[in-house]
Order: sequence, then structure tokens, then C-alpha cells
Amino acid sequence: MSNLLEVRSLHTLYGDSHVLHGVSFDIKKGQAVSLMGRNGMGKTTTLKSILGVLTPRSGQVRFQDQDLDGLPTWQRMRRDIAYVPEGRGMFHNLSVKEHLLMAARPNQRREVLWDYDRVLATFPRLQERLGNLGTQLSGGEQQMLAIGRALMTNPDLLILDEATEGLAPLIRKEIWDVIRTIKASGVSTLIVDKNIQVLEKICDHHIVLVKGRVMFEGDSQQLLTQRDEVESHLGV
Amino acid sequence: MFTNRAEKLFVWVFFPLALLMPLLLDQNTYYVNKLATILILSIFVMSLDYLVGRCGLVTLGHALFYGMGGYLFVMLAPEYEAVNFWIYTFYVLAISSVVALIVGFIVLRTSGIYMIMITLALAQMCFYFFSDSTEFGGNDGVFIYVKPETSVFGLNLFDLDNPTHFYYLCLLSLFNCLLFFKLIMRSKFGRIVDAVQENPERTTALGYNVFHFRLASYVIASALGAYAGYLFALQYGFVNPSMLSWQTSGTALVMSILGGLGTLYGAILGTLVYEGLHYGFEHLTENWLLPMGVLIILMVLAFRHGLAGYLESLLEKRK
Amino acid sequence: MSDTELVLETEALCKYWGGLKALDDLSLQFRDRQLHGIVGPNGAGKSTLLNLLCGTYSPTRGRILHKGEAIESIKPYEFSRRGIGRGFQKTNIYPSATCLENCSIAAQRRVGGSFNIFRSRHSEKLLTEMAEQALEKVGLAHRRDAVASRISYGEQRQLEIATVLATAPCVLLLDEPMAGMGHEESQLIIQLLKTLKQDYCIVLVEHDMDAVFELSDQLTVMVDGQHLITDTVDQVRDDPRVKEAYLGQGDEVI
Amino acid sequence: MDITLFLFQLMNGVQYGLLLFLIASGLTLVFGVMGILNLAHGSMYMVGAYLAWYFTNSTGSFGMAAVISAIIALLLGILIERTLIIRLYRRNHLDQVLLTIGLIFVFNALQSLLWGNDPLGVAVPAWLDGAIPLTDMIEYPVYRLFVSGLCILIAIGMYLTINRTRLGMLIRAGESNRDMVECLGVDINRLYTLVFAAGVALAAIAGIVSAPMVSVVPGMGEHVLISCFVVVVIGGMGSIKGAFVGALMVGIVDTFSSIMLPQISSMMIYILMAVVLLIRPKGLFAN
Amino acid sequence: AEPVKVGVMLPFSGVYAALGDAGRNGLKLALQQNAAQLHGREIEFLELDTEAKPERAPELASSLLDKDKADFIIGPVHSGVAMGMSKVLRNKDAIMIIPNAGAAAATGPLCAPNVFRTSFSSWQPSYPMGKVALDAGYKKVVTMSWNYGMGKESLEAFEESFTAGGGEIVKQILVPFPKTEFQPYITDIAATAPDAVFVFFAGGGAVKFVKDYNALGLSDKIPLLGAGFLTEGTLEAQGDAAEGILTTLHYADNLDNPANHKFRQDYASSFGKPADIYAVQGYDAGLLIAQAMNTLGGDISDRKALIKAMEESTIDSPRGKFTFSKAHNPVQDIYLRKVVNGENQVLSIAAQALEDPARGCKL
Ligand SMILES: Nc1ncnc2c1ncn2[C@@H]1O[C@H](COP(=O)(O)OP(=O)(O)OP(=O)(O)O)[C@@H](O)[C@H]1O
Ligand SMILES: Nc1ncnc2c1ncn2[C@@H]1O[C@H](COP(=O)(O)OP(=O)(O)OP(=O)(O)O)[C@@H](O)[C@H]1O
Ligand SMILES: [Mg+2]
Ligand SMILES: [Mg+2]
Repeated sequence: MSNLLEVRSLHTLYGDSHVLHGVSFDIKKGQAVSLMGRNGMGKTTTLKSILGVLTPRSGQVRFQDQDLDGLPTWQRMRRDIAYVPEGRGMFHNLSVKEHLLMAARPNQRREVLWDYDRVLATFPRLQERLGNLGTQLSGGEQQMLAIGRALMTNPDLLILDEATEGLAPLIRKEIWDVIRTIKASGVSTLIVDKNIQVLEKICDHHIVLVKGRVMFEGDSQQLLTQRDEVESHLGV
Repeated sequence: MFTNRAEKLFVWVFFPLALLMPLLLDQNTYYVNKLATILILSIFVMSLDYLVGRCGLVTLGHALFYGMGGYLFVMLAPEYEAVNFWIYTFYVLAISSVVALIVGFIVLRTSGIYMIMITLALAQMCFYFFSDSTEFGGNDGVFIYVKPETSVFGLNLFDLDNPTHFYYLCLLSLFNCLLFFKLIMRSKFGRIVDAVQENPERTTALGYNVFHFRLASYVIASALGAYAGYLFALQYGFVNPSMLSWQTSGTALVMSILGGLGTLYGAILGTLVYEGLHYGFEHLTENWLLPMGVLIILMVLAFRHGLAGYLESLLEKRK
Repeated sequence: MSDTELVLETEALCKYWGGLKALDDLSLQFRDRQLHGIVGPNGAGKSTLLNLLCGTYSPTRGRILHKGEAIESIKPYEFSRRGIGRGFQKTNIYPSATCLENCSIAAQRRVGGSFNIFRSRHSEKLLTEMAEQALEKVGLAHRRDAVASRISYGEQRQLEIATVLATAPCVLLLDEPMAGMGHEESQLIIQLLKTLKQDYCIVLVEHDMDAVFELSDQLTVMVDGQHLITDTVDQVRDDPRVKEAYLGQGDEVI
Repeated sequence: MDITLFLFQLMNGVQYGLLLFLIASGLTLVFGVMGILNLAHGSMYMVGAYLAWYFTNSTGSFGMAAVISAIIALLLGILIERTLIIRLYRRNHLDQVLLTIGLIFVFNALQSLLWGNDPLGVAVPAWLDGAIPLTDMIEYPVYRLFVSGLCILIAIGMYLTINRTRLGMLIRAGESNRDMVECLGVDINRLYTLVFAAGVALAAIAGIVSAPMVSVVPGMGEHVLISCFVVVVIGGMGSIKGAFVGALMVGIVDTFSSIMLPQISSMMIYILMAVVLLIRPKGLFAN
Repeated sequence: AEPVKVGVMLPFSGVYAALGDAGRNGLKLALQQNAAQLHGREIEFLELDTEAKPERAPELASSLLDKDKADFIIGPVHSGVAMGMSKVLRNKDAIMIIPNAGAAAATGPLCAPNVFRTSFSSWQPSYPMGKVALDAGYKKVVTMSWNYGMGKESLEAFEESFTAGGGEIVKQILVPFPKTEFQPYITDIAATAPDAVFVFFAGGGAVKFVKDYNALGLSDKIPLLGAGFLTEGTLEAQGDAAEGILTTLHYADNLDNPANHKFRQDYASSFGKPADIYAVQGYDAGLLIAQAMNTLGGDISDRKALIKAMEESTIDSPRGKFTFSKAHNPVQDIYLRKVVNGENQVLSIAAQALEDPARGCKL
């Protein structure tokens, strides 16, 4: 299996404060990878550095064997990466329907796996709220919309930052199911979440960040064996 | 009181220098007058800066109060009799406060661009009222023939007909104004003013009536704006509706942004630099608009937080 | 169970958004020194309920009683003055102020003197103490002087609670305080809420079931704006309707 | 006022309102939809009028001049956005006030240097230079009807683009959260450059088509600026429909108040705006 | 000897810039042509842009007076600015010469020994039109102008002579300044159907008005009369729409006198465009200075003598010879003109040596 995403020794700073201290990891095609860590350890920063929302001081990001360094965010996303940000990124002046339609685009191979109807079928709750503005939705509905919107771009790599935050158990389960489906369809995912029990089952590969450094990296088997160590990193 | 390094530096350089200025200028009537005008404008701009920069209430109708300061005097004072300056200062402050209370009650129901526009609308109405009026000189303006005297308990402090005296009155006013605003910002009231600007929703949820704080600030700033207009009217004894025009509000806004929004002392800086450039270019070339415009554009691009911000970053680097 | 005083009460409370019944005919009772959990699927109207209870929205119909007095038509800021404090679902703090200042703003409401333009904001010891205490309680004391925008998301959530605590409320309305928090911090909040509920009436909306089950004295389940059940945790947990509508069957990952 | 006179005045009001919409349309886009506070909008209007005058004289054809001027304006818009506005998106909105006031100064100076200060006139193109007699007293110039038609076309076009197309959704989304739009793989910078340029071009087009009806004079931009903002705000930020209704309201109210309430007609559009905002603090059609 | 300092306070930017330009051009031309009369003294020009902002007028006037110690201060165009200037300059050492602003007050209640005007009072160009209208047999007239001092004074002056001769003003329309949406008013005029319309407009507004009036088809149905500014400096922009308009003014392009021929030729060759009334008025301000200096042999230090010399001078202006009234306003002929082929052509003299009543002046 070849590497889909290669992240090499990222160093990212906010002004003077050095947050990432050489983060490196790989994501293989079709893999689901979890990124865990306590609050403020640099998970979101890592994601934003990969996407080019933040400019790392040094380090490389390669996606599908191409260098992403120096490319603007939109060009990176165009190579079929999708992002569900922490805080959901709703547009206050667009309706639910418009949120989905505006994002719609086939992937680089010009396939359309996710279209408007499929997204609505996946999140029936949204169906009822099509005319509402994004910010008028309940928290969970917003989360679904954010995922749906990301799927509309037919990504090869889906990056989820705390995607199940604020979701009811039943819906959370639905989301995990969706992620499974997505994974089964060959889309890779990078998931930031705190629910280690679930991640253990869904993801093939796990990364734990502590203070901007990768403290653990391994598959679910390794995670199981080193459970205690990992949990101490996570403060469980 | 003046905690910020740049601010301290500015205050320590500006005010002593301003004190000496009439002596340095050999009491040249024009220059002293010109500087006094700048000081008056600084008061006006500072009151706007407080409103825009510290309270987040952007208005394009501040000239309403500037003009009101002038016209109130014209309306209240007898035409050929010297009145007492301090009593009329009180009148101007009191009446403009009442007006501001009413106006604020209306305009503060809206926010953002809508507030900008509704303040503009009210100021324009007032502008046209005086512009079309026959009793207040209409478009051509009115003269104030007799300047007030300034005695307190028989002690005559300033002779307003003397430019140097008038200059010191303006300087004193400006200094007090800055002090007053600093006091406010340092106070417990100021804390809530800051809070309201940054997150009104949160502040409401914490149990503050945001509207009251905004209204109080609006009244304070408007009254001081009116005071500036009152001084301006007295300086040459000429009041014209153009004091009320939106261009007056707009220019003040430009000065306060240029100076560095919300820094208060930046208002003085902004006024000084804007007027200085205006003066310089105007005497340099008839097409002064061109260099002036280009320089303004360059300054916006170069200074993230206005001149005050630039000053601060300079001091930061040296540290 | 219902031995403590009734603090907050809703009677047939309704909130409609156009045709949507976000909240329909809800009658609940919240008691002092109890933690009242509210759960329900997304969009069930939980946040709407909290928004009504703290005056952000005004109800379409129905009444809200605080210690027997109808308060549904008073001004939003007066809710807080009556001691109804609220934490938001979306983090809602003063981003450019320090953590301490965030809490000071809140504490000053109680100390008073907010229209005093002559008193320095830093002069009052009592006020600072109250703010520090609030930070202490949520475990943010070490971040006292950090600017709020620069602390992590989880910490911001903690700060949010601290801010509410600094107003010294008697009713605490919390909307998903644990969302986005790590285990350790969540644990901290759970502990905190445990202590707090000995003094306050707390209304907690949360999707973290472990926390809700552990903390709630009473638990209400809402579905689509309607009241489903209010009972003790054990009763609710085993209710088949709740399983169907909210919890789902068994483990999260099938 | 008898019924024919009333109808005439109504027609005047509608025609003025349509023209106002045209002049404000660029602002609706740049300010209402994109959220850029462009005070130099009036200057763009002025530039359009002067360009139209210049090229009408040099090419001898108004139609040709209109096309050339509109293209120049579009390029000018791209230039301004790329070099100046782009640096301000992430900064305080009020910096845009300062910048665009600087631009007003520059444009006024350039106008004076390039074209002098005398009032200039552009003749109505011959193929539109007719008039339709309405009564034995009054006739209505064909050109004005043509302009009204153009305004309606532009209004419909803008409405559909902004509200119905994916492009329009992206533009609106950008106003709400630029980063997020970029995270969906959209080149938001280029998009905004184009929209800004389109706004500038619309302002210039308004200037171009107005040129034969008005006098091309220094300061003509500043006069229309406030009216444009009034129109956009009455309608509600970001709403094309609102701007359209707002423009018609202003046009009609202004027309009738001129005749029926001359004492306060100067204040009338401000009174109108104040009343609208007091009843609906976010304008008529804000969402 | 020291150069004579001539301060120029005119609008060089904004709406009135064209008027400022023309006035200054005329002034400079006059002083250049008559350099011989200055007895070897150089002229130093100090130019300030008033931006037509009244609130800045006192400060700028003070700049010329107190800082530069100007001997003459020429300005302004705008009446509000004139008021602000006169507040500072009245009874001061410098001589103020107004080359355009018509405000009655300047040579009325506010007249002063050191304030001269080489242009007109707003009364002058409009008053004679009343008689012209009566002679043409118009009985009912609608008057219209912007709602500001100059406009209102013009309409009053017209009304004064027109109603005195038995005419009737059926409607007076005052348009808010500087609005140029004239269509509703013109429609209203059409509905009123008067014998003629008398208007005061100038500059860009005049262009717009004449175009609108023509576009709505009224120009060949209801004759348009105006104070001459309606067609001064605006004819090119107005194009055909202006043909046939009758105006009264103290000047016309084709006045047949040597001074005018020479002036127009020199002006056109110096500045590349035809002269208009604003240029003439500036020119005459220059002539006034030159002539007074000539009388005094170049020594203007005695201001009393200077004022006397100015008061007594007769200006050989392109508009014809004129003298000054007690209030320092020109006593001049007013011509009736008609626009023919894009030119203001003289039909007759509408009023001979007309003197402003100078109401309220105590000189
Ligand atoms: N805009 C910013 N400016 C300065 N520092 C920041 C900024 N954003 C984040 N930080 C700091 O960077 C560190 C990492 O933040 P980040 O948001 O990446 O953490 P995280 O792992 O995503 O945490 P969480 O689980 O709370 O979302 C934190 O310590 C935070 O204080
Ligand atoms: N301002 C509004 N305008 C229209 N509809 C709204 C508005 N606010 C909320 N709603 C709708 O009301 C319903 C209830 O929303 P609410 O936010 O109370 O849900 P919730 O129970 O808090 O859900 P979650 O657990 O996802 O936060 C939702 O369907 C939402 O779309
Ligand atoms: Mg994060
Ligand atoms: Mg909620």
C-alpha cells in the first residue's frame, strides 16, 4: 500500500509560541487514521498545517506523491481533500441546501460518488431543514451539515476535527457508520476525536500527540498492547 | 494612568511641546490659531474615537453634535452681549447630552452599518434643517459678533479674542478630555464598555444591560463632540451648516482610524498628521489631493493599527 | 427526591420558529441543589429550552416561573441578575481579554459599581479574588493571565464555566460544557459539577452519556421539541422509548 | 394632482429609482454581498462617465465608447483589488474606509489632471435620440426608457446570479467565512477579485449610461455615494431584491416629496431610511 | 521694492473647481498684461484651495492675512466661503476682492471699506430680466433655483421687477442644493403651463437642468429665461439643448468692444479654451489692482489712499466700462443674451449702469 499522505517534521508557530515540534506520520490509501491528544496538544494545528491554513515554519506535506508545500489551501483541497473543521464553519447567510450545493464537485477523476441526494439520504434530519440558514440549526444538525458538505466534494481524504462533538449517541453512531462506509468505499480518513474506544475499532492506525510531538504511532494491535501508556498521554 | 509605553512617550512629548508652541511661534496669530483648530479637532476626533474604537459604535453622524455645539451658542446667546463662557459651556454640554440621550435612544437600536446609516440620516436631516433655515443664516452661515468672557468669581482667566489665550484654553480642554477618557477606560465602567464592545451577547448573559452602557457612552462622546464644535464656533465667530455635513463626520473618522482606533491619544496623532499633511501638500501643489490620497493609501497598508500602532511597534522593536 | 425547594419551573412552554415547533408544551420543574440533566437527539430543542430559561429567546407561549414569579417577559439581562447564569453551546468568551479579566467582568456584576467612572477597575481586591476563585474551581488557575483566544478549545470551555460561576448564580444553565473536552478535563468538570450541585440548581444539557448518568439527579429526555420522560437516571436508562429515540441499542460501534 | 400628472410623476419616480438601482448595483455587490466598505464607489461612477465622454469624443461612437470604458473599468477593478483591497480582508473593516477615501482623493486628482474641471456633456447616441410624445406638453426621451430597460435587465441578472447560481452561493459564503470557502477547494481570492471588478464595472457602467443624461462634472461621484448606501441599507445588506425595492422606494418618495412636500424634500430620503430602520433594524429584506 | 502679495482663495478641487480655475486665469492674465502699470513691482501669488468648504474659510483667510501678510486677497466663488472670509478680513489691512460670490450681504450689511467686488451682486443679473419678460408679453412665470442664498436672492430680484410691472409668479420652486434630479419639477412646470420659466442655476446643475428641460420636450413650448450663469461655461456640455435660451448677465461672449476682443483672444491663446464670465471677473480683479497701483505709483502702503484709488477707478473691462458703487459693488450694464450656435450673443442692453441697491450697507 502506498502512502496517500506523508507529513514530515512539521514545525508550526503562532507568533512566538512554538506549537508543533516536528510532527511526522503517514496515511496509506484507504486507511482510517486517528489523531488523539489532550486539549491544546496541537491536533487542530496539525490539521491546519497540512491544509495550508497555517503556514508551518518547516516540514513537508506530500499528498498522492505530490508536494503540497507552498500551495494555497484551495489547491490542496482540489486534490480531493475535504475538511470538517472544529466549530463546524457554517455560513450564516446560506441555507442548508445551499451549503450542500455550493460545495458540490466531482473528484479529480471526475467521479461523483456523493451527490445531493445521497447526502440527504445519509442525514435525513437535514432533509427537513433545507430552507433554514446554517446558523439556525441545532448543534448536531450543524455537524451533520458540515460532514455532508465535505462529502459533496467527493474527497479521497476526509479530515474530521472533532466531528462527533455534540452529537447524540444515536447520531454519533450514524456518523461512525458513515465513516465506515466512506472507508469501505476507499476514501481515507483522518479523524480527530477523543473517543478512544470507538477509534480503536474504526481506525487502522493511531497517532497520539503530546505537546506538539508524536508520542505514539501504531496500529490498533499496538494500541491495545500499549493501552496504558496511551491513556496516560490522553489523560484518561 | 498612561501605562502603555508609546502612549506615555506621546503624552510626554506632545503636551510640553504644545505648551511651548505659542512661544516658539512667536505668537504668530495664524499659526497659533491653526494649532488651536487642530486641538479642537483633536477633541472632536477623540470623542469619536472613544465611540468607534472603544465602544464599537461606528457613527457617521458625529458632526451632528459638532455642529450643534456651534448652533446652540448662536441660538442661545444674545447677539450683542458678552455672555459667560463657563455657563454656556454648561448649557452646551447639558443640552447636547439631552439631545444625545434622545438620539442615542433611536440609533442604538440598530448596529453596524445600519447604525452608521441612521446616524448619518439624522445628521443630514439636521444639516438640511440649518441649511434651509432662514433665521440661522441658511447655507451661508451666521456670525457670532461678541465672544463670551471667561470670568469665574470675577477672575478673568482667558481672553477669547486673544489667539494665544484661546489656544491655551483649547490645550487645557484637550488634556482634560484625554484624562477624562483615560479615567473612564481605567474604571469599572470602562471594563464593561470593553466587554460590551468585544462580546455584547456574553455581556448581556452576564446580566448587564448593554443598551445602558452604550447609551451612557454615546452621551459622553456626543457632549464632548458638541463642546469641540462650540470651541470651533467661538474661534473665528463663524458657524456654517457645513460643520454638520457628513464630510465632517467622515474626515473625523478618517483621522481617528489613521491615528489608531480606540487608542484615544491616537486621535491627536491622527488629527495632527492628517492636518499636517493637508497643510503641507496644499502649500506644495494645487493637486494636493494626489499625494495626500497616495500617502493615505500607503499608510493604511503599512500600519496595521494606525499611527499609534506603528509607534508602539517601533518601541517594541527597540526594547 | 423532591425534598428541595423548587427554583425554576416551566409551564406549557412553547417556542415555534415559523412552522417548526422547536419546543412544544413543555412543563418541567427544576429544584435547588439538584442537577437536572436534559438529553435528546440533535434538534430536540434542548438549547432552545436553555435559551428560553435565560431570556435569550422569548417564548411563543407558556410561562417560566422563578421562585414562583413569572419571568418570561422580563429583559434578558435581568435573568442573570436573578441568579440565572448560563454557559453557551458555542464557546462565548471575551477572546482578547485574559482569563482573569473574563471572570472579573462577570464578578463585577455582583460586586456592582459598573457605572462608576472614577473607580479603577483593578483596585478592588474582592473582585479579583472572586474571579480567581472561579478560575480555581474549573482548574484554570494556571492560565490566569493567558489571553483567552490563545488557550485551547477545551480550556476555553472551562473558562466559559468559570465566567458563569463568577456571577455567583443560583441556577446554572450549562449547554454541553464537556463538548470538545479531553477526558481529564471532562473528569474535572464532572467533579466540579458534583460539588457545585450541592449548592446550586444546575440544568445540564449534554451528550456525554457517562457524565449525564453519573451526575443527574433527575433526567429529562426530549424528542422533537416534546417531553418524553422525566425520571431518575435508572428509570430513564431502561425506558425502551429512550433507547429507540436517543441512545440506540447497545454499544456505539456495532 | 390629477391622474395623468400623478402617473407622470410615478413614471419619473420609477425611472429615477431604476437609475439609482443601477448606480447602487455595484455597491450592492461589493458592499452588500461581499462586505467590503468601498467608499470609492462613487469615484468609479465618475470614472465611467469621464471615460464615456473621452472615448465618445475620440471614437465618435457612444456604443464603442461604452464597451471600451466598461472594459477599462473592469481592469481597473482587478488592479485595485489585487494591489490594495486584498491586503485588508483580514483587517478591521474600518481600514477599508481609510483606504477607499484615499482612493477618492486619487481619483479626484486624476480626473482634474486628465480631464480638467469644466462641466462636460455627452450627446445621446443618434439611434436612441428620439422622444415619445405623451401629451401635447410632455414627451419622454427614448434614451431614458432604454436606460430603464437596462436597469431592469441588470437587476434580474444580478438577482439570479447571486441567489440562484453556485457562483452566487460561493460569493455569499465568502462574505461569511473566507477560510471555510477556501477549504472547500475554491480559489476565493480570484473569485473575490472578479466580483470586486464586476462591482467596479457596474458602477462605471452606471456612469457611462448616465453620461448623456447628466453633466459630467468633478465631484459627481460623491453626490451619488450617499444615495447608493441609502439604497443598499434600506433594502437590507446582501439582498439584491432589497436594493431593487429600496431604490424604487427612494426614487418614488423623492419624486413625490419634491412636489408635495418641498419644505422637507431635502431630508426625505433620510427620513425614509430612518423610518425603515426603526421598523426593521436590518433593512427590508435582510435575512 | 518688495513684491505685492496677492492671495488667491478659490476652489481648485471639487464641484466649483472650474470656476476657480477660470477666475485665477483671468486674474493672472490681467496682471501680466498690465505689468507696466505696477511701476516695477513684482506680483507674488499665494494660492489656496478653498475646496468650497465654508468652515475652512476663516482659517485660510487668516493664513493669507496673518501669516503671509497679503496685500490683496482675491476670493472666493462660494457665498458661504465669502461669509467666512469676510468675518476675518473685514476692516483689516488687506484688500479683499470678491471675483464671483454674489451674496447680497457681502456688499450689503457686511460691506466694509476694504472689501470690493468685481463681479456682481446676486440682484444685478436677475433684476433686469423681469422687464425683459414683461416686454416679451409673459404674464405668468414659474421661477426655480436651488434652495440657497444666491439662488433665492436671484429669484427675489427677478420677482421684484417682474411683479412691479404687473407680472405674476405662479409658482416658486426651490430645489434642495445640490440635487440635480429635476425631472419631477419640470413635469410639474409642464402641468402648470406658465408663459415662461425663470431659473437660476450654474455649473453642472445648469447643464443638467437645460438637458432635462429639453429632453422632456419643453424647450420649444415654454421659453426658458435665466440669470446668465445658466449658459456660462456650460454651453459645450449642454450642446443643442441650450439653443434659444434667453439670459441676462453683465457679460456676453461677442460684446463688441476692443477690450473684449483683446481679452478673448489672449485668454484663448494662453489657456487653450474660450473665456467665460468667471474669467472676466477674475481679469477685472487684476485690472482693479493694476489700475489702483498705477494711480498710486506703485506704492500701496497707505491703505486709505489705496481704497480711495480703487473706489475711484473706472475699469475698462471686457464687459464694458464700469465703476464702483459706494458699497464697492460694480455699477455695470446688464446685457440680454440669447444662445445661438453655442454662443451667448448679445441682443440688447437690458439695463444701463445698473447699481445694486446695497440694502443695509452703511458706507
Ligand atoms: N490563534 C492562536 N494563537 C496563539 N496560540 C494558539 C492559537 N490557536 C491555538 N493556539 C495554541 O496552540 C496550542 C495547540 O492548539 P490546538 O488548537 O492545535 O490544540 P488541539 O489539540 O486541537 O486542542 P483541542 O482538543 O482543545 O481542540 C494550544 O496550546 C493553544 O493555546
Ligand atoms: N433561530 C432559529 N431559527 C429557526 N430555527 C431554529 C432557530 N434556532 C433553532 N432552530 C431549530 O430549532 C430546533 C431545535 O434546536 P436546538 O438548538 O434547541 O436543538 P438542540 O436540542 O439543542 O440540539 P443539539 O443537541 O444538536 O444542540 C432545531 O431543529 C433548529 O433547527
Ligand atoms: Mg482542536
Ligand atoms: Mg444544542
